[in-house]
Parts: sequence; structure tokens; C-alpha cells
Amino acid sequence: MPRLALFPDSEHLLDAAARLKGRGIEDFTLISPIPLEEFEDRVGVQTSPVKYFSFFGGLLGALAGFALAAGTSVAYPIPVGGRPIVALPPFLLITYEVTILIGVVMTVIGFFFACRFPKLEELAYAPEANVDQFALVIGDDVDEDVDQDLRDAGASEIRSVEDPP
Amino acid sequence: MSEDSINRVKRRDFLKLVGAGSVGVGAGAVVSQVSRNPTELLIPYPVPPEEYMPGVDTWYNTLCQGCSARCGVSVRVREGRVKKIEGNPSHPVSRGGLCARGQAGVHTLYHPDRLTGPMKRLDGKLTQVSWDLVLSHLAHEFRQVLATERGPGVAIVTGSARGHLHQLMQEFLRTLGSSRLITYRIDAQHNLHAANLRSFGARATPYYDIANTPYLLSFGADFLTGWLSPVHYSQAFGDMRQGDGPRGYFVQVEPRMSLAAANADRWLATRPGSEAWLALAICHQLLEDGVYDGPDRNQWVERVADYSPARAVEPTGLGADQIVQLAHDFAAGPGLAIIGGGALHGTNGLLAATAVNLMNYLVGSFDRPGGVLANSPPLFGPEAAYSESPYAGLREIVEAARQGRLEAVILHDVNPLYSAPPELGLREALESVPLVISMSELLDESSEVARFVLPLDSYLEAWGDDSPESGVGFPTASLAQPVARRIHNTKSAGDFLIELAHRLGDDIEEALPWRDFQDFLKARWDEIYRTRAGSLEGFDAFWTATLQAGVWGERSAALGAPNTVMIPAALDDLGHPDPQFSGRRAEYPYTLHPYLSPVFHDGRWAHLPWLQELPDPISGVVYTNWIEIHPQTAELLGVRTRDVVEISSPAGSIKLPVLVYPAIHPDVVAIPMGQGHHRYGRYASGRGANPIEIIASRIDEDSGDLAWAATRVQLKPTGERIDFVTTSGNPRPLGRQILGPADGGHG
Amino acid sequence: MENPHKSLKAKWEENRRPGYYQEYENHWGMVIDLDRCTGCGACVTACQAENNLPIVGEENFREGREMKWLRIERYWEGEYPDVKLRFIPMLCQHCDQAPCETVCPVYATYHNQDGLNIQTYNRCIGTRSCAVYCPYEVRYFNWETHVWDEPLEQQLNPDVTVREKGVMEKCTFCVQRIRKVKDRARDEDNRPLLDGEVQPACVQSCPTEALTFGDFNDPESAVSKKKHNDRAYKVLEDLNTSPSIVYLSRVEPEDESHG
Amino acid sequence: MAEAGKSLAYHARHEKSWVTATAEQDNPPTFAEVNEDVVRSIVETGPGYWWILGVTVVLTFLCFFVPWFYQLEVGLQASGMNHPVVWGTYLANFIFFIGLSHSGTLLSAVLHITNSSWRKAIYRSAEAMTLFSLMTAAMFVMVHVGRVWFVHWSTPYPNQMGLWPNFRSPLMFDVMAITTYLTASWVFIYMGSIPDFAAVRDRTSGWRKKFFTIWAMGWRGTHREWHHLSQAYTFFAVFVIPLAVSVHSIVSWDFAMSIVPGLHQTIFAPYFVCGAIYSGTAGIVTLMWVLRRAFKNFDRYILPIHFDNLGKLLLVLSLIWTYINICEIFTGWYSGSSGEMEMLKFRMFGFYAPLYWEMIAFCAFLPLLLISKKIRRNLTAMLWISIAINIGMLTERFIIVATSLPRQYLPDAWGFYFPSTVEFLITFGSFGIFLTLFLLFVKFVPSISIYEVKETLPEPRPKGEN
Repeated sequence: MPRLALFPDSEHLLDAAARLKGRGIEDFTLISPIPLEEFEDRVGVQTSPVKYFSFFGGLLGALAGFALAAGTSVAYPIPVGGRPIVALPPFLLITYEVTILIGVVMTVIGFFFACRFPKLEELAYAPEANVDQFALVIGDDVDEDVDQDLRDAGASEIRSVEDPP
Repeated sequence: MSEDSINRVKRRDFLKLVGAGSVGVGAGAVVSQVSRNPTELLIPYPVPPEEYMPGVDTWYNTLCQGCSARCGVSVRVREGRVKKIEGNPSHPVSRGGLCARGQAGVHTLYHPDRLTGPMKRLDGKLTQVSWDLVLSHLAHEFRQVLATERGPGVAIVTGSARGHLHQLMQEFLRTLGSSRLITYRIDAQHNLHAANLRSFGARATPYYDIANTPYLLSFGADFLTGWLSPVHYSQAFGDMRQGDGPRGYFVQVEPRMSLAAANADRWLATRPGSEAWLALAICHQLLEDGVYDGPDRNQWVERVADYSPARAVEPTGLGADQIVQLAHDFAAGPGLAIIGGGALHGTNGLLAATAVNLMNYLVGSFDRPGGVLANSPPLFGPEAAYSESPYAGLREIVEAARQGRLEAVILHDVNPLYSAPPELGLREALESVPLVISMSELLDESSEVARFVLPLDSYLEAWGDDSPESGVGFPTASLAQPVARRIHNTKSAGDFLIELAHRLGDDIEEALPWRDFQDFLKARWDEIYRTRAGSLEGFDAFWTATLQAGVWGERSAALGAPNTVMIPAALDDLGHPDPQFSGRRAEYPYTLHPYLSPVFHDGRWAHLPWLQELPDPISGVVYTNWIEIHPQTAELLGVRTRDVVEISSPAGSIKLPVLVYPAIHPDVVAIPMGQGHHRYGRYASGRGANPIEIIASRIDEDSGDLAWAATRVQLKPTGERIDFVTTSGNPRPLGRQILGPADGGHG
Repeated sequence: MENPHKSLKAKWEENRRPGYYQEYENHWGMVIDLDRCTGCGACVTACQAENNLPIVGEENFREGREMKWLRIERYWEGEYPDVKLRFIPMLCQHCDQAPCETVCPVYATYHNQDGLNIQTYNRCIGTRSCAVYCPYEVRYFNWETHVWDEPLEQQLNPDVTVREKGVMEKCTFCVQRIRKVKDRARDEDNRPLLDGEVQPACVQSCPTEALTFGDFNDPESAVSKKKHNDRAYKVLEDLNTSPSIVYLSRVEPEDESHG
Repeated sequence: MAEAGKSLAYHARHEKSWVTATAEQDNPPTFAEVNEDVVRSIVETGPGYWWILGVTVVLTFLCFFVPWFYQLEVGLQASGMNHPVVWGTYLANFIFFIGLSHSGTLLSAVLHITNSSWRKAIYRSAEAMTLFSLMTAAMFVMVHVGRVWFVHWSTPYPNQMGLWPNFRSPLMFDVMAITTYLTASWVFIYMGSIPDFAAVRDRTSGWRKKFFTIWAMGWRGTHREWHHLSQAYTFFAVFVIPLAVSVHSIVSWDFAMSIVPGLHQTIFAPYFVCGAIYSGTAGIVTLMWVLRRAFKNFDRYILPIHFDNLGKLLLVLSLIWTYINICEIFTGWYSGSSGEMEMLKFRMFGFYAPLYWEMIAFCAFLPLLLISKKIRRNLTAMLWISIAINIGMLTERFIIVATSLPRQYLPDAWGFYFPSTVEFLITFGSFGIFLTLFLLFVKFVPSISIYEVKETLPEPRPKGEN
């Protein structure tokens, strides 16, 4: 049976998280109304794939942008104003804009991918944890005596929930 | 020069003519058939002329009627519709060029306000009737006139009839026993013709070889827009400037800068009407300098004795040294002097013109390239232009009408109630005439007094011919042919007169036996063919060839041999060079200088939208006219451009917006003619004012011609403003290297 | 790819070649002799007649919305009595380095195989940028769909499109005439064009022959010869638009020699 | 970045430095109150709102769409434009609204990166402003072109004439830049709102619940989600700042790439960017003032200190703006070219001189008042100053067009331009479009960022500890 512990503030929450980590328990989920800035100091390093999406998105954009501008001009060579068919300065501007466009879009995709959005299945959740409470969820594979640690860490309440963390 | 004037056919244009479509002769064959309005049909011919081919241009050569120059034009016709008019490259007058008026001529055919059928005045209102009714009615009235021996009371006033149409009218009147055929147009150069007649004793306008003259001295002659033959002399101007020879120097003398003056190397603003004085003074100086030493020298010396440059200073407003300098340059040229515009239409116009002839004579500019070339008289056409002044004729008509001696007046393509000074009293006169017939293309001022208004063909629908009055140095004659089908129920003047004659029957019908005007033309041209062009085999070949070329010229013929020695008596009994003016200076401080608008000329084509939309070359104004006054005059009156002033002369008053004009003599105010129509189609009606309305009916006593530059006026600011439109933004180049790298300095 | 040190002109020459078409056949241009031009305005009306320019009416003139592909500009110099009036016909200069072409987002104006600056009406979306970018102000916009009073429309030239509202238009050097002559030359077993065989309406009508039209690519053509006249200059040359219209400045003789 | 972010929140909760202005109040709102206040702003709709919305929509229709359709019918003769002034009010407005859009980017991106946490209460609505002024600007493109029914030809696809657009054209730069900018700011505002959508989801019912459930994408606020969000958000900021700069540079190049005296200015890009941020910031001040009035308790989040800070920013921007203006005039005068001189003469002493000097007064001199803290903290004063600045900026855009084009190289072709009634109406109506969009926005998106505000508040203490 997965359990959800509520904490009054992030101090206690992070404390509890740290204890679990000490016990070698990794797969817990913290739910908080605000970003937990001190998570990395107190619990451990987090990684996110988003930056790769942004980077390669930008790269892709740059290529696509220039290809669009230059490619179409070469495919339909129409001399205007005595400018070269492939005129670098203006095309670099196009490149620049498309870089940003695709970069931004890829970042969103990256974010959604990383968060597995949209989430369709039900997961353990406590609405108050989105207001002023801080919650910690552990799966049913974690044995009962951990709850004591949570209480010691200052959990105001521990309830068991159906949905997985 | 006159030789190559016809050799200089622009080959490229010729290629265009033959290449871009066939040259046609046939549209005339079917113009007679009037069925449904051809503007609704894709192919407006029941029976197309042979050269007609859908999608292919046909070029018809005919004659432009925009002014009395009668340029030969080539008309582009497609699917039976007139698309464009261009100069006929093989015509010696236009030589492929064409002015704005000529270009706009297309719309005389397609003008939305054209009369669509004959009209009769029934209890005060003009109502459409049929030609048949008109003809039978008129036949009836004329028979009565004849029955009561009052034939001499019939008069025809025409504005444009020349060539054989003019002869036909003479014939017609003669059969009625009348000789009252008057050709009236305000821009007639009668004084010039008269002066030439006086000087040479021959009815011929010489050919002024502007193209090759090293020094051109023009007394108010705006030969670029309104003098004798604008297109021809414009071309000559171009050659004078940048032709093969050295660049000719060009001085224009006139109180107001005309288009010609603007293009002159030097513009001298003289007192209005003082051109005669200046010319005489120059002659005086020339003789003094011994430039001329012919046998008749002494006769001339005594004739111009009183007119020394020193004495000319006061009347002309030029310095004596300037006049002497002019004389020297003129002699050094040796120069060519011409005269026109206001200088020709003062009370001393004839004297001025004669004096100008003398100038040319004294420097030996007769029969010399770049001088005054002998010209042959027109092959046919009105000789009246030389002898009798058109204005005198008009006055005679008024006089006759007052005495009730007039039975009928036919106004043909003339609008005297617009183009003659009201002071003449023509309106009252015509109103007293029992039968007034106005033949015009659309309702104009004169049709208001007419009992019958008969719709005329556009010149693009009618037959005609002409022999250029100003001439090109050798005898030529041009044919005008219909280039498109009639689009309304109209007739040409010739056809009308002949049909009327037939209705009148017996001896009149015998006198004018021809089927129609085309028939009459052929008969007349047959004479030309027999007497002059026998070389071609068969008249039909000659006729077709002439129709295709649009012109027949007798280049081989020896030039007509007018007497090109001046008759010393020419200057006698010509009165005094001092100009006379209507209106005392004290009361009317400014001299009115009406001028032919570069765009509208005398206003007969003011109804054409393209001309209304053509910015005036000098002011850039469209759709109206204005009064030009000198900046200091403006200051004096406290008016600015667009402020309306009332211009009053002894003869009347009009209101016009001011255009402060930097290039006009302070004593002079100038108004362009051509606008101010009360009734002349939607594009011209109610635009600006007509200066002729305030011109005093004063004549040059020597020639009897109207002196329209001899009226004084006063100006009263009215406080109103008329926001006329000019296309010019800023009038100064601001040193922006626009007119060339050189203009930076004084630009 | 482009050698930066190469002059714009050189680059232009390079790019005068490829297009839909294989090469520039001609480099049409005009020479206007201001010493011959009298400012009479025949060319203006000729242009209006040839190219179906609308009759816009006085109100549009007042609004500054006239449609004249070719206009005569007039400039006053000096003061009375030594006042001068100068004329200069102003029409599309068909620049080789046309600012109007680069700015058009939809290629409605570009350079065609005749070396002409072409306006393609049916591509135009009416941003009017070309008119802003043109320093000669010879591009005219259709502020409305113009109509002709019956039966004036009978005169309309079937070889020229009638433009609708929202479209930019300008002088085309009478491209329809160029086409016509070229077709004819092709039909006459591909003979080369004769110098002066093509004539825009303005050139044709000019009474003083101030305007000359021809192919600058042909060194023997009249225009190519006149181009070397020492009076030759181009308007606003320093803007580096390299116009195809060469003006010959008016001669101003020293008045000392003459009265 | 996360580092900086951390230290910020750290301060926020422990040291209570100046940035925690929201918390400095005597009784700062609690976490729960924040949720309540914001949710209330969405769910509770008084009659006042409906009135305003109704009037706005009607006015927008009458003043914008009716005149526009009329113009479509009769053609652009409905405008006051002519030759040579073929660009007019429409283009001026286009540029003005693009400028206005730079507010959001500034607050959400620039200030995000520079850790100015006072932005947190207001950046959401600022971003909305960005989005909506961009949309309004886009409308003006439609109004401006002669044949709007073909405007799609300027988008990159091979159209029925087998043509791609001309990427060498400054106008195409615009198309690309503005498309990108629209996308980016939309994404930006959506991403930032996801946690708040979730918050509202939890506190609403009925169709709203469904609506916000969908938009929240199943956000729970787990430590992983928070981490990904902050990462993504940071990258957005990095992308969007140069984008914003490039957008208004490019818009300025529509002018600067021409050779018209008065438009052909090297300095235009920085000039426009600065001007854009300037008017954008002023726009935010106005907006904050309105929000503060419109919603209950918002005065607990939008505080004088926010006005104070923006005031300082405005002061700096006005100085830069003035400097660039002087440069422009000086270079024009120093060139000595007749073209530039005549244009300057016309601009400063011609028909539109009053407008010019009004612009100088509003944008160069008036903001100097902001040097005094009193005024910066005086909300009413700030409101009027900010409005004045935006009037001045609108004028500036107009003057650039209306005084340069009539004075070009060929004096004979000089002209004049005065907007027509239709142009006046459409200009007025366009603000209606903007307002309508914004009124809808506040009902569908939390106009204050719940979680970011919370970050600046002290956490609730467990019972017995305080």
C-alpha cells in the first residue's frame, strides 16, 4: 500500500527525504506548492533531459532556417535588386529566427517528455500539497518502519493511498 | 531642309506600321451602315473591311483635327475600336511625332457626353428627332428663303472646315446666292498671313526653318504649343538644339514666360504690345550698322528713321544697349525672327509682323537654310485666311443680323459664344436670326441659341482632306478617312450639306450632284491626280496609295515661287507702333495677357478627360485655370496663390484664383484660354473662367483682326479661395543634382 | 560564396544571368535629352493612352492619388527677370539595383529577361513597400478600382491589364510592345531586333525626339552611343541604384556672348 | 541558473531581504490566501466585468471591424494615404503594438535571469500583454495591405504561382520574426502557468475543472516536475531575450533598409528596441495599476515597490531614448545633405511640429520626474506618466512615417499626409481588440503567478513552532 506523508513546510519535507535517502530508499516523490530550491543540497543531484532538446532544437532550427531561405531561392532563382541569389546577410536573419522558433518548440516538447505529460493515469496526490502543505509519497515496496522516520522528520500525517507515487 | 523634312521618315516607325498590323483603307466602306450601337458588339462590323482580322492591329492613316496644323496621324484600330493615335511617320507635318492634344483625340470618338442624334428645339427644349425630319424641315425653310430671294441671308460659320469641305460649303452657299462663309477661331494667325501678303505680295506663309537657324528671335510666338504647326516646329526646335549642326541660340521676347520662353536660352520681358517697337528699333539698328546694303536700303532707312533704339527704351522697357545687343546678335547669327501670340494680336499686330519680316529681310534670312524659306501656296483650301480677317467676318454677321438681313446661320464645329468676346454682341445677334443650326459633337455654349443641334461625326468617323496652311516647303495634300464605324446617329458636315442640297432639289441639286462627301472628295482629288500626279497609273491606284500613306506630296515639284523680296510699301500706312488698349491705365492698371493654353489650345478640346488630367506644363495645375500675377503685384494686392480675385475690364469681369507667377512682367496679368466652359460635357463644364469673356471687342485697324491682347484690367481680391490642384510639390530643386551634375551651383 | 571586395555592380553583372530564363537578352534603357525636351507633356498623355491609366478625377489629384506612370517635373531657378524654368520627365528608372525589388516579400516586382524592372500585378498584395523604397517616387498604387465612363472603356488597350484596387503599378517601358516586336522578330526566322524597332509610347510620340529607347547591351544602338555624351548623367546616381535611364543635361550657354 | 534561483528563494524565506517586498507587509498573505485570491479573480465575476467586456466588444466591432470592412469594399482610398506617403497610421500602429509587446519579454525573461523577484507578482499579466499586443499588431498588417485576401502569399509555402516568398525582403524578416515571437510568447505564458492551472484545477468544479484539468496536463508539483520546469523556463528566457531584441530591430529595418531620408538611419535598430522596451514598461505600469484596482486583495501582491522599480527603469530608458534622438538629429544635420535637412525641418517645424514636441515633452522631459522616489511611489502619478509615455511613443511611430515620406529626394514629388476618419477609428478600435483579449485572459488564466508569489512568502510554520 503506497503511503503519503504530509509536512508543514519544506524544511521537514527535505529532512524526511534525506533520511529516506540515508536508508537507501530512492524512489520517493516529493510534492510541493513551490519549487524546492534546496533539494540538491539536502537530498541529491537532479538531472533533466530538457537541455538536450533545447540544444538540438536550436541546431535543427539553424539548419532548417538556412535551408528554407537558401533552398527556395536556389530552386526559384529570381534576380531582385541586383542582390545575389543566395544573399548571406538576410538569410542569416531568417536562420536566426527559425533557430529560436524550433529551439523553443523543442524545449516544450522536451519538458513534456521529461514530465511524461500529459499524465493520463491516476497518481498519488494530495490537493493541499498544492496549497500550503508539503507531501512525500512512497510506494508499497517500502516497509512499514520507514513511517517512523517520517514521523520523526515531522510528518503531520501519514495516510495510505491507492494510486502509485 | 524642306527637302529632307519628308525624307526624315523614321524608319523604325515605318517598320512598326507595316509590322504591327496592316495599313488599312477600308473602314470608310462600312461606316455608312448604322445598326446597333457597335460598342456592344465584339466585332462591330456586319461587313468587315478586308484588312480586318480579330486580334490584329490595323493602322489607318488620317488627319488630326486638334488644331489648324493638321498633323498626319496613324490610328491603331483593333476589333474595330480605336485604341491609339500616333504621329504618321511618313507625313511631312508631324513626321511621326504627336502632341498631347493629338493623343487625346481618341476621346472625341468615345466621349460619354457626345450627341447621339439630331435635336430640334421644341418650345424652348431640345428634343431628339430623326435626321429625316430635320432634313425635310430644313429643306422646307431654305426653300422659303430662296423663294423670297433672301438666299444671301444664309451664312455658315465654321471653326475647322478646311480643304475641300470648305470648298463644298462655298459651293453650297454660292448656290443659295450667299458668300457668307466665315472661318472663325481665336487662334487664327490672320495678321501673320496678312503681313506676309503685304510683304511678299503672295498668298503664302513662308516656311520658317527653325531647325537650322543659328539664332532664333521669337516675338511671343509659342511655336512649341500654339503657333502654326506645333508638332512640326517642336521637332525643328529639337533639331536646332541637338541636331547635326551647331546648337542654335534662342531668345524669346514676350511679357509672360510661355512654354517656348521657358525653353529659350534667354527670355526678355518686354512691355505688352511693344514688340512692334522693338522690331522696328532692331531694323533701325541693323540699317545703321550697315548690315543691309541692298538697292532699296534707303527706302527702308527713311521708313524706320523714327524708331531708334534710344526711343524704343520707353515703350519696350528694355535698355538701349540691350536692343543694340539684340540687333548685333541677330545680324551676327544671322538670325531668324518669328512672331505670334500676344505680339500678333495687339492693335499693332500687323505692323509688328511686317516689321519682323523686315528684320529677316535685312539680315538676308530669306531663301536661306535656317531662315525664311519660300513656300508654295496650299494646293487647295481657304484663301480667305490671307485676305479677309475672320473676326471682320464675324462682325459683319452681327451687323447683318442687327439689320435683320440674316435668314439662317449654320454654326459648324465652332463655338463663337465661347470663343468670341461677348462685347461683340453675337449672342443677341444670333437670337434675332430666325434659323440657327449648330453642328457640333456635343452640346456647347453656342447650341443654346440654336433651333437645330445636329450631331457631327468625330473626325475619326468622317472623310476629309487638307493642304497644310503653314506648309512644309512643297505642295502636299493629306486625306482623312473614317477609321471606325459611327457609334452614334451622327453625320459629317459634308454629307449633311449634300443631302440637304438633294432635298432642296432642282438647280441646287445639280450644283451639288455628288452621292456623298466621299464622292465629292474623289471628284476633287481626281483633278489633283490629272493635273499633278499623272505618273501613277489610274486614279484608284493614286487614291488607295494616298489613303494608305495618308498624304500625297509633290516633292519633285519646283517650290512655289513667291516674291521673296520685300515690297517696300509693306510698311506704309500701318499706323504707329504704340499699342492701344481698352481701359484707361488709371482705372485698369494691368494689361491682360490671354494666351493659348499649352494643353487646351483655344479650348475646343477642353472636354477631353485626358487633357483635363494633363498637368499644365508650366504650373502643373489640372482641371481648371487661373490668373498669373507677378509676386510684387500679389504683394500689392495682398493675395497669395489660390486667393480668388475679381478681374474686371471695360468689357466685363470674371473671378479666378491667383497663381503667383515668378516669370511675368509686373504690369501684366496672364490667363490661359481653353477653360471656363459653361456647358461642354462633364469634364469641362464649370471649370475655371474664360478670359475671352472680358476681352474688349477691339480690332487691329490695319487688318481688322481681333486684338485680344489689347485689354486692360483691374484686380479686386474677393477673400474667397479656390483650392486648385497642382501636381508640383516643391518648385525649387534645392541643389539636389536632379537636373544634372551641373545644377548644384545655382539649383 | 561572394567575394566581398567585388563591387555591387560586378555582383549584379553576375546575377544578371540566371532566372526562370537562361540569360538576359537585352538591357533596355532610355536616354532623355533635356536640351530637346520642352516639357509639353505629349509623352504623359501617350503613356496614359497606351497603358490604360485611369481617369482619376480632380478629387484624386487633390488627394495626391493621380496615376501617371510618366510625369514631368518642373523646377524654377533664379528670380525675375532672370528666372529659369527647367523640366525633367520622371518615370521608372528600371534600376539594375532596384531597392523596390528587394523589399517585395512576394516577388511581385523583379528583373525579367529583358533587364526590365517588372511589376506583376497578380502577385502584388499591396504592402506598398516598393513605393516607399523607390527614391524616384514613380510607383503608383491603386487606391480604388477605377472605372471608365461609358463608352470610354472602348479605347482600352487589349494588350495591357486593367489593374484592380490594392495593386501597385508603374512604367513598364511598354513591355507589351517589346513582346510584340520580339514575337515578330522570332516569326521572321529569329532575325535580330533592329535598333529603334521597339518604341514605348512616350518615345514614339515625343515631338522633339528628346527620348530615345534602345538596348544598352548592343554597343551600336543609339542609346549606347548617346550614353557616352559628356552631358550624360543619372538622377540620384549617388544612391547607387544604377538606373537604366540616362539623362543628357540641358546646355546652359554663357549669356555674355549673347544679348 | 538554478544556483541563483536557489539563493533567491533561500533569501526569500530566511533573510527577508528587500526583494521579499510582498512578505514585508505587516501581515503578509499566507499560501492559502494566495490561492484563494487568485482563484477568486477567476471564478468570481461581478457585473462590472460584464459591462466593461460588453462595451469593449461593441466598440471594437463598431470602430475597428466596420471601418475595416468599409475599407475592404472601397479600397485604401478610405485612408488618408497618397503618393508619396504610401505608408501611414496603420504601419505606425503596427510598430507601436510590436513595441508594447516587449514588456512581457522584459519582465519574464530579463528580470527572471537577473533574479529581480519583484517581477513575480506581475509578469504573468505582462506576458499576456506581449501576446495580445502582438496579435493586435498582426491585425494591423491585415489592415495595411492592399489585398489582404492574398496576404498568405507572404508566408513560406509554394503558393499557387509556384513561388516561395522573397527571403531577401525585410518584410519577410518581419513575417518570420513575428511568427516566432508569437509562438514563443504563447509557449512562455502557457508553460509558466501550468502549476497554477493545477492549483486552480484543485479548487474549482464544473466546466472550469475540466478546462483547467486539461491545461494542467496532470501537474502534481513533484520535485522532478519542478526541476524540469525551471530548466525549461530558463532556456526560454535565454531564447526569448535575443528574440525580442531581434524582432524590433527587424521591424526597424523595414524603415532603415529603405533610402528615404529620415527612415534610412543606422541607429534605428537600437532606437526601436529601446523605444519598444520603454513603451512596454510604461504599459506594464498602467496594467499593474489597473489590476491592483480590479481585483480584491491584489494590492497585497502588487506593491508600491514594484512601481518604484519600474519607475527607475523608465527613467533610465527615457534617458537612452533621448540620447538616441539627439544622435539622430545630429547625424542628419551633420550630413548636411539637403534631403536630411529638409526632412528634419519639416519634422521639427512643419505641420506636425506640435506632435513632435509633444513627443519630446512626454518621452524625454516628463519621465525626468521619476528621479524623485516620492513620485515613483505615488501610484496615480505613475499611472499618468506611464500613459503619457505611451501616447508619446505612439506619436513617435506616427511622426517617423508621416514626416519622412512627404519629404523625399525629388522636391517636385513632395506631398503631405493626414489620416482619414477611417484610420482614426481603426486606431481607436485596435485598443478595443487588445482590451477584449485581455478581459478574456483574466478569466481563463491566473493573472498572478501563484507559485512564484508563494516563493517570496514565508512558509507556513508548523503549529507550536511560532
